Amino acid sequence: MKIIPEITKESIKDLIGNNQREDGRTIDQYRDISIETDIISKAEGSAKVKIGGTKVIAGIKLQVGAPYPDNPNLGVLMTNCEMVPIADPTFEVGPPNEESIELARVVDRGIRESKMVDLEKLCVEEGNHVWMIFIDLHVLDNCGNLFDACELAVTAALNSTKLPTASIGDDGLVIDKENTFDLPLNEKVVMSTFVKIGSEMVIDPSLMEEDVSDGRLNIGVTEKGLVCSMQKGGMGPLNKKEILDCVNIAISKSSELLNLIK
Amino acid sequence: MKIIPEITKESIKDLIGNNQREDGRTIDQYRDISIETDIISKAEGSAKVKIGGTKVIAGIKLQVGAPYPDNPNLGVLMTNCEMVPIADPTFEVGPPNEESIELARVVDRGIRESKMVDLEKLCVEEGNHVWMIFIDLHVLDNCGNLFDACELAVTAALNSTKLPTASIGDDGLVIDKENTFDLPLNEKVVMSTFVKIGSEMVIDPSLMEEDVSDGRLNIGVTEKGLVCSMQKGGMGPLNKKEILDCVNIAISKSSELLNLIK
Amino acid sequence: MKIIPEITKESIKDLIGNNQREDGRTIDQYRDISIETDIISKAEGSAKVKIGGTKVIAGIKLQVGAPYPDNPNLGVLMTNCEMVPIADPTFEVGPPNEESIELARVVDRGIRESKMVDLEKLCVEEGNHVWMIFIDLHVLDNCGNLFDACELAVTAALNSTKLPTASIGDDGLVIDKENTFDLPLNEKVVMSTFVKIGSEMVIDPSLMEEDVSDGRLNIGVTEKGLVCSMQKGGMGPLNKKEILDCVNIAISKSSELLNLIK
Amino acid sequence: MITDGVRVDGRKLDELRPTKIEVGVLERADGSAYLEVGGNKIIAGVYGPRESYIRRLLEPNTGVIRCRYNMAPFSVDDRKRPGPDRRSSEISKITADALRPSLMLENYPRSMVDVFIEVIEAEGGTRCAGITAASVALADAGIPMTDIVVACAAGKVDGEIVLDLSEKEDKEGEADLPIAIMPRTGEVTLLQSDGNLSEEEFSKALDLAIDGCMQISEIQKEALKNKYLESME
Amino acid sequence: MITDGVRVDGRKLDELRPTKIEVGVLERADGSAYLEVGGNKIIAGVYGPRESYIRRLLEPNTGVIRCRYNMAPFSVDDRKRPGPDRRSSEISKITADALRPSLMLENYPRSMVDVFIEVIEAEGGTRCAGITAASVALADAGIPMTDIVVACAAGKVDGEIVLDLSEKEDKEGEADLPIAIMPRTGEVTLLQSDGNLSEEEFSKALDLAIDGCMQISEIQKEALKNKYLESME
Amino acid sequence: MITDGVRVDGRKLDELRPTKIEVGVLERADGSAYLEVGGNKIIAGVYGPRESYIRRLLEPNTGVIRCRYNMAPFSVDDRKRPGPDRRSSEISKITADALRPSLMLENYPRSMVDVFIEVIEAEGGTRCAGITAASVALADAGIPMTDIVVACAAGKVDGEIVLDLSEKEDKEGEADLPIAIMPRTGEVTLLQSDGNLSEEEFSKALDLAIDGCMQISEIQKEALKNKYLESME
Repeated sequence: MKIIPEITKESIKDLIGNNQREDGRTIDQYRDISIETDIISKAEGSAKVKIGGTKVIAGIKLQVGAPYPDNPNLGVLMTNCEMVPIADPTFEVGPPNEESIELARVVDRGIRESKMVDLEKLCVEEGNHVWMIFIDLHVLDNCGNLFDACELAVTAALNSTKLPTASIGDDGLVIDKENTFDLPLNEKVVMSTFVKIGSEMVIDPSLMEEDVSDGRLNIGVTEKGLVCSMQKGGMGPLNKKEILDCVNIAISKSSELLNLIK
Repeated sequence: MKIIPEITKESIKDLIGNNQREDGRTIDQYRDISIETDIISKAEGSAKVKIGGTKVIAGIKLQVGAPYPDNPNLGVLMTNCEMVPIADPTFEVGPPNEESIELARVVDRGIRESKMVDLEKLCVEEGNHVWMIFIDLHVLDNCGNLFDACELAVTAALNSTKLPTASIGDDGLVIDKENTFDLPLNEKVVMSTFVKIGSEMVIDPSLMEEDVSDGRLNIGVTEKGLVCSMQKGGMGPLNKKEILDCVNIAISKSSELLNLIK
Repeated sequence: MKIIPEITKESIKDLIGNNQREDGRTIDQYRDISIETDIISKAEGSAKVKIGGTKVIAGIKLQVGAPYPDNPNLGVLMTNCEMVPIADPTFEVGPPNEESIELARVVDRGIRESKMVDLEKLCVEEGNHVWMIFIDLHVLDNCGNLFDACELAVTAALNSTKLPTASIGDDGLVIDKENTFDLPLNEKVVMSTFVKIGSEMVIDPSLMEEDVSDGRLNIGVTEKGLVCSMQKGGMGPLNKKEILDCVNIAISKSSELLNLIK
Repeated sequence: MITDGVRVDGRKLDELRPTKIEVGVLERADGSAYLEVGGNKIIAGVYGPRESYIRRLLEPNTGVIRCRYNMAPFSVDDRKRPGPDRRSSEISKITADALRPSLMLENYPRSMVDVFIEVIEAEGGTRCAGITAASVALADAGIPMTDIVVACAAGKVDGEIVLDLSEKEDKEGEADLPIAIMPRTGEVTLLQSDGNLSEEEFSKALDLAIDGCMQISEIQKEALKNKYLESME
Repeated sequence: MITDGVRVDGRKLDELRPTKIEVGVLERADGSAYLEVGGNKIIAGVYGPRESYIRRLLEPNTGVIRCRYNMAPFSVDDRKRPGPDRRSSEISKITADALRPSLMLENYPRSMVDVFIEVIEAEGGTRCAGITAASVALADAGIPMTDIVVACAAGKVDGEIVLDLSEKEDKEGEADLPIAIMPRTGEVTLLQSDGNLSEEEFSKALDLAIDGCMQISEIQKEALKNKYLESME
Repeated sequence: MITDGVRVDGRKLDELRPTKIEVGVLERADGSAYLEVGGNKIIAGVYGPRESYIRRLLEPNTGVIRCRYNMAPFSVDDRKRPGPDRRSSEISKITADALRPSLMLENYPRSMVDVFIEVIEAEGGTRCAGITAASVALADAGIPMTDIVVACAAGKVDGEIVLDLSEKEDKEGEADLPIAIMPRTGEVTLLQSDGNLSEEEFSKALDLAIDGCMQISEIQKEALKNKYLESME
């Protein structure tokens, strides 16, 4: 646990009260964002996202496997997130803790609930062979707001993913890695995260802002402007107006974020 | 570990020495017992048992699976016991410890060694498909004598279990959940547990009696009055006479317990 | 961690400086070695090796299983090493730690990289059935130099292993345990381990010598005198001359060790 | 799944499932509650405040809350393997976050309040049911609280915004929005949302879920009052 | 499996398998013993009393015993996966319970005696063999003891009560009753029973198992005497 | 795989793959480096010296180093399951051994230096690449060092001794000899060898690997100099 001096805490809150932030942003402004795709030759899709100093890599690996019995004609999505200890002195070696499970599940629900990936097009042979999409997030540098960075990395990586041609021949499954096509996507998804500091909801929190904040709200928004996933985190409660205002800002920010994904 | 004041310990022992107990029972008397069955709609069999303040639930789930290679025509029984931390301030979160493994294994052996469930009738197709009986115990409130409560809950739950009709059709296994029949049982089993306090063997120990006791003896008895499983636990030794006396009492108590299972 | 008095440490080093050792050996001399094979009737191969007070048992179990997809016609080798706590007061109960993983992997590489076992002859039916060789090491008494004792035990156990006849009949795999033949070996492998004490490289270290040493070098040598595996361990660096000298000694010691395996 | 404003189980769009709460159902736990809502059967038990034996969780200036949401293996259609999984870890975390704002633990430094939620049978909405039961169990344990947290979900089924989704509605519906609130202030202490909703739909669902919470809050208070009256007799 | 009172391996109903005990077979362990009975090969090693590094096991007024029963992967027909399973955890626990009454650890507060039992080859009755070997190893380690605990099983095969079941008899027989006793007082420190027995059969089997224990007890004492005489020379 | 002294990827027998090092690529880590060699992409990060929170690792008279070599699931052809396996545990251990001799931690008793090596993409030789990157990250973190450790492999392919094996050469070749040295003294701090080599071949491969190390050492120094110059500007 990070101990922040009470005086720093107060000064950050005072700034926010005046719609100012330690790094000069306004409360509804993101830090600089950059996205690089196709950075891992061995992955079928990949992206590295920086938001300010925060750096995450998403890699997509594909494999043909058996579908779930209750969805015999749907592809399978799996999201895993490694908060490896290189990224933050407080991250520990070991099995995923509650924080990294929450991160992975919130990012995953954004992808899954929006129906971003067209899972029906990932069926090779009903009941027997479907594409399994392994989404792996590798957090390298935690300078705050991992949620938005991870969601952006996953969306960019999926958007860059090339799917080999799979078919059923006389001898069973045939995978042709020479002939690939774009992973079929219905629509893209991005996420905006807010934290409550004093009485303000602040977008894209820095690490220090996260540390002094009382509550968190993640909002996933689709290309069509629909809210597809939300999660409140942290111990501070939020009132209804704060929630509705954040939803409104997240929807308007979504096009800005979507434009970064070519 | 519970620390009981030396004085309480002495007073419990003194009482027992006079064939009296802290709650007014005689040394060969059970607390009030109640059994409710069919309490979980999603389980094929279930029972909730209370012995005094002790409360456990047993749930039976069925599944068709492959038999063990060395017993290709026998159904499979599996017993698991969760001593979840809601039940006792000393129970801990985590994988089962030695105590809960012992509890599950002693209860399981009572069922298994008595051949209570007619496993031969659980074969659907020799070598390929047999019924697997998952017995799960959920301990909710530990006020002493979990062994007898668990064994009683399992027997009552198995006795209430409805088995769907399974058959092999042209397209393989067919399970008809509409047509069920009673799980085939050879005979029912109950358990009586004794602890040694001072020089007396006391049946159905309360939590406090367990804590001051020196040794434990579990005796499983079948409907026919046969001893089907026994386990000595705890660090105090028992002499031959004590063991034989307990066996005698357990056999006579068994009909009383069996009568509670309708 | 063992704490050795500084004075003992110094006296061991002083001795070594004079090419003497606490137990009277020269620095390139092994302790007494004994090998017993076929000690476990239930294992297809087994050996017990003593080097001085160090005692290890290797057991070989065989099983027909599926080959790795990229090597459809090769048998499979698996090496596991249990540094069970009976062997040393500092060994702990639990999953294998870095030390026992290193030990198992170094021993395994000696066997594997030398191509000692003729894996091609272990194919029963290409792509479907190959022999799997489970090598299990059980360390019983750690008086130093587990590496050489383990490698010797594995080689002796493999050399004593009897393989049942496996064939594909009309109804699939047939295993005939009555007709066995020797496990096909290309050539045998032994290992020599050195530790650096002061400025000397000492072969077959005792436990106390291991504790005062600065670096370790394991050298696996084949019957043909080829170096098949090496591993430097420990925190002290080694210079080139020390390494080359050890290689030279290990090659000349190998025939001495190989002669012990009938 | 909705015909003329009536849902498959016969409920109106804004109607809760039958809900029943019983207080003080366990002897060992310091506080406990049993809750049935629809086919859900939940037992919550509370221990504490007690000395924190997990050093990493201890805080020098306040007590902490630790939650464990756990499903019995027989509580669902396909037997669940015992022990925690990723879903239950996440629910445990957000349950603790949902309950914490109501607790006054400043006078219990270095101590821990343990909340155990056992799902005996699950039929959609167990995380809300668990929070509702746990808050009653905390009150039963005498933990100082500013309010009794209460949880309920709204969602979207067949294009309609409906209250308190059943298992079938949750699986086949378009969206699910479980929330928890502190009814005195209306502040939201848990909020999740899964599935596509327009801004307007979200707002409507949030209002409906708050309504549901307020109704369940009355049932909580009634149950606590009954227990209190009983203990008076 | 029994013809004219003779068992498949040629033994009489009340006859033990050939049994051999060797003391002091390990250098590092403070005490150790090797035991062969029938096809079983067991090594027991003891460390302690030493400072308890496991805080949760430590007791302020006495030393404690910790046992670990472990089967080598190659000790059984089908290779056993290394590491503890539920069966070995239970055997470890009841082995500790079986040995504890003989130990005088009052003068070793906050300390721990570790007993490690390694099953090198298994052929029916390893838990009894392990206890018998472990008690000898405890004596070899110089742990103060009131008695040398000894274990043996009786059982029911083909309707007859027999002594010291082999692997085949254990698998195909009707009942198995492993016990451990302190031979000086005859007190029972381990007792399990699996399989249906009438009250009379149980009583007969218990007597027979006690007889077996008394015979093995002599072999234990002989082995310890030999070691002692050796160390005298 | 070798034709007229030219390897499948066009290199000469004693030629390294293209190698690039960048220093200070992470904000949170106290020191960091990014390394590309052939298709390998490695990030190393260092924290410390900091108070050791793992009591078992703590030493009263010196600081200790702890290494964790970790492959991203997407770094290899077939997705790797996250978390440590036996291979990565061994590499972590020998990496710590390889770096330790260069570190002067005597003034940091009871503290720990953490080295984290993340393999983002793997193409043969990641253990050497990880050590080379980690040593640069240690320098970037300002840890007192006597030298910058550097690692490189030689091996045997098609009967020839070659430098810095690619993934294909490692898989299909006859032997692989990864080493690490401290370039100032030439002392060897890591050495492994897999595959059959004659004494003469081993000696030749060792010399060639040392040559490779010396070349990479220059790239390390250049990268550190650039970072230093940058920070001057």
